[in-house]
Amino acid sequence: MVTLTDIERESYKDSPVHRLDSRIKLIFALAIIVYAVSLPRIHEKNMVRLLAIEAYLMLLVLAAGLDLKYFLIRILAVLPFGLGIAIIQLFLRPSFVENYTPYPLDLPLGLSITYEGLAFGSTLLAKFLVCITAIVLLSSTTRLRDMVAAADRMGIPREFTLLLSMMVRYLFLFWAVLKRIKVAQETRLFNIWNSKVPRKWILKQIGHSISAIFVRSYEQGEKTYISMLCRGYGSGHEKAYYRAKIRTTDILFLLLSTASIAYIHFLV
Amino acid sequence: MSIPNSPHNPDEAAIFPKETTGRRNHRSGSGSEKPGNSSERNIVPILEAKDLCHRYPHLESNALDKINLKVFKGERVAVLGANGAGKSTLFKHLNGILRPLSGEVLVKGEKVTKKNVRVCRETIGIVFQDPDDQVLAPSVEEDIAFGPINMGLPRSEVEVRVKEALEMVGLTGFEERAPHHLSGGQKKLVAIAGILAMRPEVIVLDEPTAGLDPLSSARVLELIMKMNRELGITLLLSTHDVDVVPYFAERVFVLHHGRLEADGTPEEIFSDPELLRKAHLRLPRVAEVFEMLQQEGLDVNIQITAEKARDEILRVIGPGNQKAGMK
Amino acid sequence: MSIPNSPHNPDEAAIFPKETTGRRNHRSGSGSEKPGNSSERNIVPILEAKDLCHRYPHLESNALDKINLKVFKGERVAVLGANGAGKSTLFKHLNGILRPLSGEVLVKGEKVTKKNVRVCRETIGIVFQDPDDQVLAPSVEEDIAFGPINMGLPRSEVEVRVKEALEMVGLTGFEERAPHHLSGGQKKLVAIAGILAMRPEVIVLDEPTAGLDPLSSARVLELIMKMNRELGITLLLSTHDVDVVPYFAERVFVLHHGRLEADGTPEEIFSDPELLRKAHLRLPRVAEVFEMLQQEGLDVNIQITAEKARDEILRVIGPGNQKAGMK
Amino acid sequence: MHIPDSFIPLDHAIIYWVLALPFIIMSVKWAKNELDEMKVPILAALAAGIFAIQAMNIPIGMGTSGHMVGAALVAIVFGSPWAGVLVLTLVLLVQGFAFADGGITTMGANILNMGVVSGFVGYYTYSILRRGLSANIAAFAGAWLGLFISAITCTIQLWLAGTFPLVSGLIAMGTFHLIIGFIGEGLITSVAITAIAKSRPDLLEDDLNTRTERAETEAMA
Repeated sequence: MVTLTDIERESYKDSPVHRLDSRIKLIFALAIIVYAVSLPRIHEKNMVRLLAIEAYLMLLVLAAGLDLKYFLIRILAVLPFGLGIAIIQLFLRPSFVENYTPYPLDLPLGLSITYEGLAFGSTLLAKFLVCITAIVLLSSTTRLRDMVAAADRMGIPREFTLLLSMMVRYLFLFWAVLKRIKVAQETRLFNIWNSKVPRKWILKQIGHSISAIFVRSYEQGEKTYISMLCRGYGSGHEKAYYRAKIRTTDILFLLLSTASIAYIHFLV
Repeated sequence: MSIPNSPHNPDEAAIFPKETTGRRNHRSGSGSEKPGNSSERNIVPILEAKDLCHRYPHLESNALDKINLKVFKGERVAVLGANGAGKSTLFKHLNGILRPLSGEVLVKGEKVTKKNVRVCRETIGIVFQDPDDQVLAPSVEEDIAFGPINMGLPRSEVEVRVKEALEMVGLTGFEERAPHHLSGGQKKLVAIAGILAMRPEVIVLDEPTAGLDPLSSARVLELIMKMNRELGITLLLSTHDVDVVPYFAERVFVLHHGRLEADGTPEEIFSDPELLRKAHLRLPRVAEVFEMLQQEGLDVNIQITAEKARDEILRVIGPGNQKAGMK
Repeated sequence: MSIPNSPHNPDEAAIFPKETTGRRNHRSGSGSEKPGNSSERNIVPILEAKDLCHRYPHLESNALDKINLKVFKGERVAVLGANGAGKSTLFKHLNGILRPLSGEVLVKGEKVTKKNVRVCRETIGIVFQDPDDQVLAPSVEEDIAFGPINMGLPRSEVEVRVKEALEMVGLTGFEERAPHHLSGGQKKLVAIAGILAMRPEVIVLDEPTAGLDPLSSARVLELIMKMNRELGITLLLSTHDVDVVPYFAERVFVLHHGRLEADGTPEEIFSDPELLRKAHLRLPRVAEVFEMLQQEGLDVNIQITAEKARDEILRVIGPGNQKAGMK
Repeated sequence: MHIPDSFIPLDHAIIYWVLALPFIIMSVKWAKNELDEMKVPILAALAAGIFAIQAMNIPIGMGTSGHMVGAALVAIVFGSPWAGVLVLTLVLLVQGFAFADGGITTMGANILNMGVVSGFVGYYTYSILRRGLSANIAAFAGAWLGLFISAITCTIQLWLAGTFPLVSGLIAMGTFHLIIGFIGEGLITSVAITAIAKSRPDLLEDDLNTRTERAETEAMA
């Protein structure tokens, strides 16, 4: 299980990748994802290109000094759903292809595999892998609040980034609350799979804890609002506060990455 | 083993001498006519409540009932009261967060209205009990900058203020930290820094030492004293920790069930155990010993700080007897 | 005005006599060989930790470092320590919520394992610091029934237990009330009732008086004493409020940076101001006066409760001099 | 139901973003202007709370557990589907960028499904049924239907993308969310609404204006 705490721990490490400006990292991750998604659904060069990009990302993972076991767990945590959907493609006939070439293989239940399905399924999986790697790399090397600051500096209105920044602040608070609630429930022998008590009762208790967190977060907002008023909130001067500046290394990284993607796309 | 020092049943002490309260209330209400210790500093109180009443919509009785009080520039005042006595409600009136049912609040002699409420909030900063209610940004520096930015200050000025406030509370180097990585005491200091950066003239602190261990609690109190001493900030602090009051306050308001039951120096307040018990409070631990000694028939005055207690005991023993007690 | 009684800078006190700590630690570790006050009651401790270590994945150092302690049936033990000393972490090991990095926890002589963890949790109940983390149901009775229902008890038995627990904490008549609208002190009582209804043999309370005003705090402490007296429940209570300890505990553990620094009676612990300061704690207010008197060269013993303080002062004054001091 | 990146081709993904954006902008406007600015911090804190709520396992049966989405719950409590849109947008942003749960290019589609569809369907089903039924039954039906319809929308998007066959996809996703939605969304929302009605009845007052008036008399903002 990957928790908020694990993600945070990695993002607090120090490395050349961690030190890159958060805007640069955000743009980089978005560029990689858009590039991967924009590749044609079936193309003979897809695999090579995607695997080359993946290799480039893995190099950055190593440069960032991330815990590889953690990294693998994070990929595996989201992979199954994608893997499942990718595998069923083998047996489907993608609607966007007109002619199918069946794969010479006899399967029970009247199932058959097509070359097109195989190509689409594998591309889907490779694209999926590249996208997750890009995101995990981003979130493991960039603190959440730096991402919010980056969004703000890239022109997202302050009305929205203030919401995001407060959410990030209270995310950790309610994550801790959730953990404490779970511990207190365990102490009183609560277990969602306990067969000695009616399921309906268990569901009711979950509903109670959910409403308790709901009311608590609502009231946290009310109290925070009062304290914000005391600090002049609503004056119309809302701006975000940050100090980081883009340095030459950031520019170099962006140029190098653009060059790498271009090289992979046109020359591989 | 029984727990001594538990406040009496409130019902028992219900027949509280009304006159005493009346007189005490007036000391603050008529501060300008009768020049007291505090009014000498300045004729216009920096903060004043006149017949202030408040009622929450879902409750039957008034949460605040005809509160009259005056706070003068540079004072350190403690508002003592049990949970639910109305301390937090009172504080929310002082900078116009709540609107009075009747009566009024004056800041530097001017009534708080919808028009001047923003200025009032720059004059009077409130530090809330739970720093989680106040520290709303995901990093320390962003949080401290929140107030100054809302005041419309230029960027360079905001940076200066953030730096100064962090220095004042002794958290330089914590700029980048996330609030959830701070201890309770440190979070409290960040909350105070966030208010300090707005450079208010008065800082109101709601239970500043609640939940803190002795070390953090001492640090927060030291900071509060320093703000008063070095920056001349007027301080109003609520607490139910009676032991802390003698070390901090020059003047004490006792609040109970929304009424201001007393207003006086710590010595005056703590020489009246009945008053405190009625307000669901207790004597400071040190004073309790002296109350017991009085009950034994000993001619001692109730002392509230450790130093004064030592001196009083030495006095009672007398210079002659002191030798006898020596090692 | 400076704040006295602030704990020393930890660095200053770092050269703490190691021998003393070692000896103290052993007292608990070797309780069975050396029959002390507590081990006479029962040979097998109801709760024991052997070389217990804990480490949080994101931290460098151990949160608990070779903790050895024994608690015997019927005892009232206070775990004293500053915030972050490891009190809550220790408690989470006592009923198998956390798993030790090394060492073990024994409940009634049996090691806590995955197999017997449910039984352990029925034997050892924990009341957490913030009742809002524990009291989640929309009515008081539903919340108190939570534990007993999870234990798989029949409906009628659950009802009996809810009724009993409410009576014990003095909240009969509150069955239908929404915990959300109760005061902090009342919520705390509901949290305790929720544990009581499971009829544990040991109740562990994390900072039971934190954030409560004097009256609520006294009520909670009275209830804790009553549970010990009337139901024979063994009690383990964490706190950083040193003033409360003498009125409650028979034995005190001092925890600092995850180590058990001392284990002794309140009198023993509080006669060592250096130990407390090293652990970022302080002397009880009353004891502080006596420490000052000692520094004046007076031959007094440090007292920690108001009653004993009175007696000690009367003793020093002497029966002859007492008359001189009379009114 | 979180559609990951690459499951929808880029051109489709952009269309869903274009469709979702006005809803996001409207929801921020709603929070800031429609009633009062008090909504801004409350929605931010609530988004954090919903994030924690979504991490609570709900036993569905046969060893599987699900979790709640919560858009309908938020919309019902605030008396406006915009609240559901805004809170879910915030939650999905964090899930997408921090956990790689749901994609970046597909986030527009996810916001449409989980925020807009389940918020609007949930809220309006609730408010129509509320006229004749008790709050907890209306909430149950609203939350259930909201989730079900959003699963259907999701299936259609995947079908349009060519990643899913329509009929068997509808059958699979439909039945799955019919069951999960019954317990995980419907029942839990209904219990939560009943519990909230007991601890904070004022949050569920039908007339939003009385709530605003009260807030105004209390604060001199």
